[in-house]
Amino acid sequence: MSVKLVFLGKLADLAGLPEMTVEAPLDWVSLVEGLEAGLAEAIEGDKVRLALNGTVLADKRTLDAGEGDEVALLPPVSGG
Amino acid sequence: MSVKLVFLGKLADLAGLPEMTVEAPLDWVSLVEGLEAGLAEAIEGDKVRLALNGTVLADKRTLDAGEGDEVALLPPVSGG
Amino acid sequence: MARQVELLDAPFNPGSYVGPFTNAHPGLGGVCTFVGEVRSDDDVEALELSHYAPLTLAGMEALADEALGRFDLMGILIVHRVGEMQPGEPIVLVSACARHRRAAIQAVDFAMDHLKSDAWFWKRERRGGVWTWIEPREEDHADLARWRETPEKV
Amino acid sequence: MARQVELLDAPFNPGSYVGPFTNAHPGLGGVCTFVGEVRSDDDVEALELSHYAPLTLAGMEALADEALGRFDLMGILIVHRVGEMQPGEPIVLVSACARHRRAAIQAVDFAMDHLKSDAWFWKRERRGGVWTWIEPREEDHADLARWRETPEKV
Repeated sequence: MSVKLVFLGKLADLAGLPEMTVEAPLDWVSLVEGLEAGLAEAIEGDKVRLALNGTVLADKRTLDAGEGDEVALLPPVSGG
Repeated sequence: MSVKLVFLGKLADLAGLPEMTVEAPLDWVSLVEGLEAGLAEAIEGDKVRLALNGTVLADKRTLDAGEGDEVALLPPVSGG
Repeated sequence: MARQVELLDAPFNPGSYVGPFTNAHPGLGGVCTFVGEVRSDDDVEALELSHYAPLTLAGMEALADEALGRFDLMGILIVHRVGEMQPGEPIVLVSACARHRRAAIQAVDFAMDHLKSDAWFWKRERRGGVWTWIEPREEDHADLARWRETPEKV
Repeated sequence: MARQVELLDAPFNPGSYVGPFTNAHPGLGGVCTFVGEVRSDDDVEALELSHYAPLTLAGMEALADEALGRFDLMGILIVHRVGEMQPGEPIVLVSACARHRRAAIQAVDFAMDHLKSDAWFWKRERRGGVWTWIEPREEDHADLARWRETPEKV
């Protein structure tokens, strides 16, 4: 239980909570498989991006998170 | 002595004073002839315009001022 | 749709205009404000703006009306100093409020371009005790020309 | 060349930022300021902006740096609210000061376009007790695209 997931915007609504922790190590496949169906489908959409420790991944499928890492799930921004 | 001339911007410097009065009636020719040479030459320049009682004349050569009128001599504006 | 246009012959505080102007337009989306000050260029000691009362204020009011007609605004405020000013003193304040930001920003840009080269002001500056009359810069004419090409309503 | 960027989770008074920012840049020619407020549209009761700390503030700082590099500025100030806001409360303040007016006005236009559709904020509004997530408007994307075409230094 040691990778922290942070859900932003409408993904926090879908998840029902803003944060959760999952087991390390965590790659894209294990992330999607670990989430319930509606949420998994949402994050597979083209417009959802991932950030690992504050850096946005160019390709979210390359996710490789370990012990103590923070993964943010970012839906399209709506601006200020 | 009853048409008021108002000199703006650098024309006031050339005239040496901001305002003067001249005899009515006053048309373009009598205006130019009544001013000293340097000033007359300056107001003949394309960029100098005339206003009669607060309305800018489309063609300054149509000036036709009478008793109590105010004629402003307007060099190019420099903006705010 | 409010229009407020003033010509002042004494120093003014921009904040004391912008606050009430903003508060007078509840429901606005945004307010854009430009304040121009006398630049402390090199050795400029003072700037003097002269005006011709029958034309200058009427011209500013016509400019405000043109901005109101051209952009989707809730209100516009134009305040301009005349007389002798020191470096650092505000010369001009334009503020526009609108439901959407770009109308407000564009209206300020539009009004400033016109005030800088197409308004009834004559300007001179004093350096080393000598007054010199100022003409608009080439850029000022180019900035103004932009608005003749694009009569879009934002 | 000063850069001031803040993310606030409580109401703020734009004037209390703009005054000191202006005073910190003696010799400026002009300062342009945009303040965006929560619009009182129809039946909107509240607006909530969420952010992600590791990205949002860093992104605003990068935007300020980009504006400083792109326009000939003396300084730029960007202040943004997060959290729940009521109609009429300020959400965003961008202020730019420069020797010449158009750099200041353009920098504000540039920064606002990027904040409105290319910054790490998620926005929802409450109507009749129900929260709805908001997406950028089509115009916001079009406004942003303008800056990709013209990398001119003003």
